[in-house]
Amino acid sequence: QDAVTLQLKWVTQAQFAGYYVAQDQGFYEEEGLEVTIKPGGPDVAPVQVLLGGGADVMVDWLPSALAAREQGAAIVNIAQPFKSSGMMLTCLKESGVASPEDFKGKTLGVWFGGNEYPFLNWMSKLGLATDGSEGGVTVLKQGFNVDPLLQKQAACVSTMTYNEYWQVIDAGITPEDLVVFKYEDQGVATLEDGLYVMEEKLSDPAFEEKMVKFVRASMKGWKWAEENPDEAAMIVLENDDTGAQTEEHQKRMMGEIAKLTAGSNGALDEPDYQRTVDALLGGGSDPVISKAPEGAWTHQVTDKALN
Amino acid sequence: MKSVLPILTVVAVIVALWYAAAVWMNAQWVYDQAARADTEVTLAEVIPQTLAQERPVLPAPHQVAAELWKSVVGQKVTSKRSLIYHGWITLSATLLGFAIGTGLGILLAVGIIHNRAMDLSVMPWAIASQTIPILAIAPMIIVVMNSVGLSGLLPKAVISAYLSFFPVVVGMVKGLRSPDAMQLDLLRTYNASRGETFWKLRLPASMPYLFASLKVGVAASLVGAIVGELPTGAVAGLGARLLSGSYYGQTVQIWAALFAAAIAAAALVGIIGAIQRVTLRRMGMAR
Amino acid sequence: MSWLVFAALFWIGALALNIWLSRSRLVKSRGGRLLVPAIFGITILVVWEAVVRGLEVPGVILPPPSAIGARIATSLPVLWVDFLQTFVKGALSGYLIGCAAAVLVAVAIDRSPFLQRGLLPVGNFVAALPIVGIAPILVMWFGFDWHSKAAVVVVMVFFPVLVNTVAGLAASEPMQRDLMATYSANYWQTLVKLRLPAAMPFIFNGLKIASTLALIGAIVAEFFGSPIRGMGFRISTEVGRLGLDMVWAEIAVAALAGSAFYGVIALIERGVTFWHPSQRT
Amino acid sequence: MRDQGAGSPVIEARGLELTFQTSDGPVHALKNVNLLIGKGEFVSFIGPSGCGKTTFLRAIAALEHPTAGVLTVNGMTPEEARKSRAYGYVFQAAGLYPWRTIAGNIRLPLEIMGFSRDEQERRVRDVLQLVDLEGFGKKYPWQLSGGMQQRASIARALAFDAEILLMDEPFGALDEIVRDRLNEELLKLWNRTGKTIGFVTHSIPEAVYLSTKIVVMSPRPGRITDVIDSPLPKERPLDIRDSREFIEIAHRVREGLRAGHSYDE
Amino acid sequence: MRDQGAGSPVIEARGLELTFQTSDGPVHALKNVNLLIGKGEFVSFIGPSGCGKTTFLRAIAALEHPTAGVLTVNGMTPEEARKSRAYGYVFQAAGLYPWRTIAGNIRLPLEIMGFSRDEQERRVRDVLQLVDLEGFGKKYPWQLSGGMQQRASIARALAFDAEILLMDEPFGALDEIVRDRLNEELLKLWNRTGKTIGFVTHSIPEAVYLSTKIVVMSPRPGRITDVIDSPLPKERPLDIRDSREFIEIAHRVREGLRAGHSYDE
Ligand SMILES: Nc1ncnc2c1ncn2[C@@H]1O[C@H](COP(=O)(O)OP(=O)(O)OP(=O)(O)O)[C@@H](O)[C@H]1O
Ligand SMILES: Nc1ncnc2c1ncn2[C@@H]1O[C@H](COP(=O)(O)OP(=O)(O)OP(=O)(O)O)[C@@H](O)[C@H]1O
Ligand SMILES: Cc1ncc(C[n+]2csc(CCO)c2C)c(N)n1
Ligand SMILES: [Mg+2]
Ligand SMILES: [Mg+2]
Repeated sequence: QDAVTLQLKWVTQAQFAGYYVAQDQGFYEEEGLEVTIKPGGPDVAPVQVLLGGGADVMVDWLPSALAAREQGAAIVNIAQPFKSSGMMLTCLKESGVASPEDFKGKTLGVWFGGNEYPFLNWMSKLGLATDGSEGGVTVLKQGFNVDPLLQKQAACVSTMTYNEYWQVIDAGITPEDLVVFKYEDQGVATLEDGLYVMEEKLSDPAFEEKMVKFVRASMKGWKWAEENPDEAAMIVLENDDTGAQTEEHQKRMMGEIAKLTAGSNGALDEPDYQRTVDALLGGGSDPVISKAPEGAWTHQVTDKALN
Repeated sequence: MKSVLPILTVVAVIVALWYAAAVWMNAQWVYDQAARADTEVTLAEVIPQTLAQERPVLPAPHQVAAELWKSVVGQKVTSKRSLIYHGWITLSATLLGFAIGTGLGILLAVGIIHNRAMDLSVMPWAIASQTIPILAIAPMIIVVMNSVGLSGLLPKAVISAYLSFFPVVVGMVKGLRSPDAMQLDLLRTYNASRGETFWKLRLPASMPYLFASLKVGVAASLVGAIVGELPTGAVAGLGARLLSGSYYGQTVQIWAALFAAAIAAAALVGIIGAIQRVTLRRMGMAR
Repeated sequence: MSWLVFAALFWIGALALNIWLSRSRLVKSRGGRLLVPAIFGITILVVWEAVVRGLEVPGVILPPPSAIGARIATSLPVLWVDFLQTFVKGALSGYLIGCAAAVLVAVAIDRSPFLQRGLLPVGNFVAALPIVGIAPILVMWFGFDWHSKAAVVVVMVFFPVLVNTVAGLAASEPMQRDLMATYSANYWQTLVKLRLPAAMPFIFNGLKIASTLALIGAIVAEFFGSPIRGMGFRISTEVGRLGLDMVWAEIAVAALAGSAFYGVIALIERGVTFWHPSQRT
Repeated sequence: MRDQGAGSPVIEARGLELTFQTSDGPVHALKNVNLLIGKGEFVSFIGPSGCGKTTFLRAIAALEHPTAGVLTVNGMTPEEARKSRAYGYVFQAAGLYPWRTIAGNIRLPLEIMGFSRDEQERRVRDVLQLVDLEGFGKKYPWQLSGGMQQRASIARALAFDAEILLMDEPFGALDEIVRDRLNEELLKLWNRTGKTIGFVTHSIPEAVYLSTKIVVMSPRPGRITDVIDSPLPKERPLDIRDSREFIEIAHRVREGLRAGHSYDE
Repeated sequence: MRDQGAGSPVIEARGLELTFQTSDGPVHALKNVNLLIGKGEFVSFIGPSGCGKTTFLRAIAALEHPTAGVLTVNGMTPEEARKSRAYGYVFQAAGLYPWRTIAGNIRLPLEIMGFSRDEQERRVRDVLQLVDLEGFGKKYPWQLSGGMQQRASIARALAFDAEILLMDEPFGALDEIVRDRLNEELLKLWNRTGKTIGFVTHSIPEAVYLSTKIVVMSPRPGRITDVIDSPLPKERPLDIRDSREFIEIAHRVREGLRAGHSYDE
C-alpha cells in the first residue's frame, strides 16, 4: 500500500469532509492508498509543512499558493474540488454599513497569514487604502473567531458562508441585523481549497500515479459527501480529536460546503484560475504577485484521474 | 494547614468579585440584544441573563465549574470530550519535556561551573534565548523536526524543554556554587579530586536550589507543552482545547481548559514539593 | 558537504579560541569578558549559515543569517514601527503598570499575614494559567490595540514581582527590625528606611525575570488579534506568506530588545543595590 | 535575692519570668529574676550560652514581653520607656545598614526622632569624633574594619542621647587588643556622660574591668546566681587587671559561672 | 630572626612573602617570614586582625601560594605534602556538612582517601570517643550545640591521622567556659598523639595555656615580631593560668601585640 499524507489548511471540520469520507468509506483503500490526514490551524503554514517533507499533498487557497510560489516554493495545483468561494464580509447593520461605499473610515476585521490577499485586492479595487491613511479603512488582524463583531470592536469581520457566519447567528444576532458581502457577488472571488504538491515530485511517475489515485478517491469522497451531507458530517465529527465540534454545526457546515463544491469535477477550471490571477495582479499599489505565474497548475493528474 | 482559612477567604472574595465582574461585563450584550429586538429590560432581568449566556465575555464561576465537572467527571476518560484525556496528552509531553529540560539544565550548569569558557559564553545566550518569543518559533521547530521524521510527542517535548531548562540552569549554577570557600578548602586539604568535590560537596549542597528551580521549571514545561500543541494542528491536548474554544468563541470551554492547566501545574508543583520534603528530610537538611 | 566540514572546523576553532581566551589574562578586563560570549554568538551564526547552505535547507523553512541580516537592513522602517507598537506601547507600559501594581500590592498585604497566607497560594495558581489561554480573553476584553497587549504583560509580570517583593519585605534581619523598635519608629518609617531598601535585591530579582517575560507576552498577545503593525502581527502574517526572513528579522529584534531590556534592569540594579555583597566585586 | 542600686533606681525587676512557647514545648528563658539597677550604674551580665542574658536585655528594651513579674524602667513600663525613646541599643554584630554611609547610619535614629537637619549634622559630627571616626562619615560599612563598624554602631546608639545604653556582646567579634581599647573608651564615655549601661559579655576580664555591678546568670531556667558589686575605683587603667582585687573578683565570677554550667553546655 | 625548633624541623619558612593582587593594588599579607617548627610542637599564632595568621596557615596547607621565599613541610613543598595528605585542618567555624550526620562528616576524608569500609567504621568510632561524642554519630550537625560541633570538626581532622594539625581560631565562637574545657582536652590529645599543631587564636590566655611556642605577628605588612618559647611544663592544669610564669608570658605577649597594633587597626 502507498502512503500519502494530506495536510489540511484548518482544523478538522466539514470543510474537508470529502477527504474524511474517502478515508472512512474505504475509497482510498480501494485505490491501494494509506492516507494520513493532518489537521491544520492558525499556527500551521501548510506550504511549510509540504516543503519540509511533512506532507505529500496539501489543501490551500490559490492566492496564498501563488504568493508562496513567487517566494520560490515550487508548488502546483493538481486538483480543485471547490468551485466557488465561501468568503464574505459580514457587517452589523447598526454600524451603518449598507454598501461597499460605506466602508470608508470603518474598522474591518481580516484574517492574515496568507488569507488576506482577496480582501486587499477587493479594497484596492474599491480604491480604499488599507495602511491606515486618511480616507481608507482601518484593518484589524482578526483572531480566530467573530468576537470583534459581537463586541462591536469592528464594523465588519471576515466570515465563511459555512462557518463563522453561523457563529454570529448562533451568538444570537439575527440575519436581519446583518449585512453580508459575498466575494463572489463583488466579483473578487478567488479559488479556495485546492490540492497542491511540490512540482519536482510530480515528475516522478510513481508519485504522479499516487496522486492520480488520491485525487480520484478524494473526488469520490466529495461527491459522496454532497449526496449524503448528514452522514458526511457525522464522519467528520468522529475524526475530530479535539472533541469540540458539535453535530448541529457540522451538519449545517456540510450543507453550505456542498454548495461550494457543486459544479467541480475536481479539475481546475482555467477561466476561474485566470480570474484569480488577474485579481491578484491588479492589486493596486501593493500587488500580491508581481507577474503572471507560470506552471502553477496542471491537469496532468486530473486528466488521468477523471477519465 | 494554617493556610486553609485564609485561602478560602481569598477565594471567596475572588469569586464574589468575579460574579460582579461577570454581570458588569456581560450586561452590554444583554442590552444590545434587547435593543436589536426592540424591547426594554430591567436590571432584575439583566442579572440572571448575564450569568447564563452561551458565549459570555466573562463566564460566571458556576458555568466554568459546571463545564469542568461535565468534561472531567461526565465523560469516559478515553472520550475526546474528556479533559482528563486531553490533560493526559499534554501531561505526557510536559513530563518528557521536563525530563529533557532538567537533564540539559543540569548538564549545562555542571559545564558552566567547571569550565570558564562555558561560564562566560553560555549564560548571556541562555538569557537571550528566553527573550525569543517561543510561540513564533514553535511552528518552525515542529516543521523542522517533522522533516527529519520526528513527530508526535517529541517535538512538543522539545518546546517544553526549551522553556524549562533555563530556570534549572540558573538555579543549579547558584546551587553548585553555594558551598563557601571554607567547605571547598576543606576538601582541598584532603587533596580531593574535582569529581569527589562534585559528588560529595557541590551536588548535595545544591539540592535546595535544584528543587526550587524544578518547581519553576515544571510550570514552564506545561506552558511549553501547551504552546507546542498549537502548531501541530491542535489535534488534542489542553492547548487544542484552548484553541478550539477560542476558535469557536466558546469562552466557557476556554476557561475550563485554563483551569485544568492551572490545576495540573499546581499538582505538578505539589508533587515536586513533596519529593523535596522527603529528599531533604532523608538528607537531614530539613529542620 | 564542504560547507558542513567548514562548519565543524569553524566550530572547533572558535571553541579552542574561547577556551584559550578564558584562561588568558584578557578576561580580567571588561572588554575581554564580552569577547568570549561574542565569539560564541558569532560561532552560532556561522555554523547556522554553513549548515543551512550545506544541507540546502529551503529558505522557507530556515533562512540563513545572511538573508535575515539583509532583510533587517532593508526593512528598518517596518521593524521600527513594529518595535514602537509592541515594545514601547505594549510591553513597556504593561511592565511599568504590572511591576508598580505588584510592589504596591506587596506592601499592602505585607501588613497582613492572613492575606499573605491566602493570597500567595492563589497567586501562584493564577500565575500558572498559561498565557496562550489568557491572551485571547484579554484581547476580547481590552480590544485590539496595545491596551490588551499591556494587559497581558501586566498579568504576566505581576506575580513574579509580587512574590519576590513579599519575600524581600520579610528579608530584613530581626536585629535590624529590633533596632527600629528601640527607636520606637512607626510602620512607615520602618518601611521606607529599612524594609524597602533591604528588599531591593529581591525586588530586582523579580524585575529581571519580568523583563524577559514582558516582550514575549506582548508578542504572543498580538497573535490573537492586533492592528496591522507590531512584532507579533508581523511574525504571524509573514509565516503565512512564507516571509521567513522577515519572521527571523523580527525574532532577532525581539531577542535583542529583550536582552537589552534585561541588561538595563541589571544596570539599574547595580546602581540601587550597590551595597549588596553580590554586587561588590 | 535583694540588692541595692547605686543611684536612684532606673531599672527594677521583681519576680520576672519569661517563657517562650515553642513547638517543642515552653522554654523558660528567665525565671524569678530580681534586680535593681541604679542611675549611672554600669552593669554587666555574664553567663553561659542560653542563660537568658539577651532575653533580659531585650525585655528591658520592650523587645520581649515578660510572662510574669514586674519590670519597670524609670517607673514606667518598658513599652512606655521605649516610646519615650529612653534606649540606645547596641547589638552583638554591628548591624549597620549596608545601603547607608556611616554618617547615614548614625543619622538614622535622628531622622526617625525628627531632629532638625542642622541638629542632625551637628550630632553626627560630635559622635563620630567621640568614637574616633572623624573622616569616615562618607564611607560605607563594608569599607570599614570590624572594630570600626562596632564603634560606628556605638556612635549610632549615642547620637540621640538616650538615658539608658543597652549593649549585647558589642565586642564579641573583635580581637583582644581592639577590644581593650574599646573597653577603655567605653569607660571614659561612661564617666563623661553618666549614662546607665547594661552590658552583656562572655569575657570575665571584660565584665570585671568595666562594671560597677556584675550579674552572673545560669541557664535552664535562666536565673541570677550571683550579683557582685565591684570595689574597683571609677578610674581604671588597663593594668588594673593585674591587681589582686581584680583577680579576686574574676575568680569569684569564674566560680559562679562554673557552678551554673552543665557539661554538654 | 632565627629560632630553634624542639624536635626535627617539620615546617620551615625562610624569607616567605605572600602578596595578594586586589583591585585596590597589592596587599602584602606576609613579608619576610622566617620560622622553624619542630616535630611535636604546639605553635600558636597570635596577632591583630589582618596580620596574616590565616594566610600563613593556609600557605602551610598549600591553600595559598607564597610569592617569594621558601616554605617546606617535611622537606617537601606544601603542595606535595598536601598530596601526601599530611594535613588535618580545622576551620574557625565548625564547617560540618549539614546533609551528613556527625559520623558521616568524620567519614568524609576517609572516603576520599580510600580507606576500607571497616577501617572507616573503626576510625570514626575511635575519634568520636576521643572527643567525647560517643552516641552522637547518627545526629545531624544542627542537632548539636556549637561546642559539640567544634569537637566533631576536630574529630574529622583527626580521623585520618594527619601528621600536622592546623587549627584556625577553632574556639573563636564559643563561650569562655566551654572554651576552657576544649582547651584542656586539646592539650590532652596533643600529649597523647604527639602531633605537630599550628593554632591561630585571638586570645592571649589561650595561646599561653596551650603552646610550646607563641608566634606574635603584626600587620601591614604581616610579619613576625616575637617568638616566645614557653617554659611551662607539659602537664598544665587549668589553674596554671594564675601562676607567676603564666602571667609573665601573657604580659610579654600583650606587650608584643600592643607594639604592633596601629591605632585604627
Ligand atoms: N524567640 C525565641 N523563641 C524561643 N526560644 C527562645 C527565643 N529567644 C531565645 N530563646 C531561648 O531562650 C533561652 C535564652 O536565650 P538568650 O538568647 O537570652 O540566651 P543568651 O544568654 O543571650 O545566650 P548567648 O550567650 O548564646 O547569646 C535559650 O534557651 C534560647 O534558646
Ligand atoms: N584572598 C585574598 N585576597 C586579597 N586579600 C586578602 C585575601 N585573603 C586575605 N587578604 C588580606 O591579607 C591580609 C591578611 O589576612 P588574614 O586573613 O591572613 O589575616 P588574619 O590574621 O587571619 O586576620 P583575622 O584575625 O581577622 O582572621 C589582610 O589584610 C586581608 O585583607
Ligand atoms: C488566524 C486565522 N487565519 C485564517 C483564518 C481563515 N481560514 C482559513 S481556513 C478557513 C476555513 C474556515 O472555516 C478559514 C476561515 C482564520 N479563521 N483564522
Ligand atoms: Mg545572647
Ligand atoms: Mg584569620
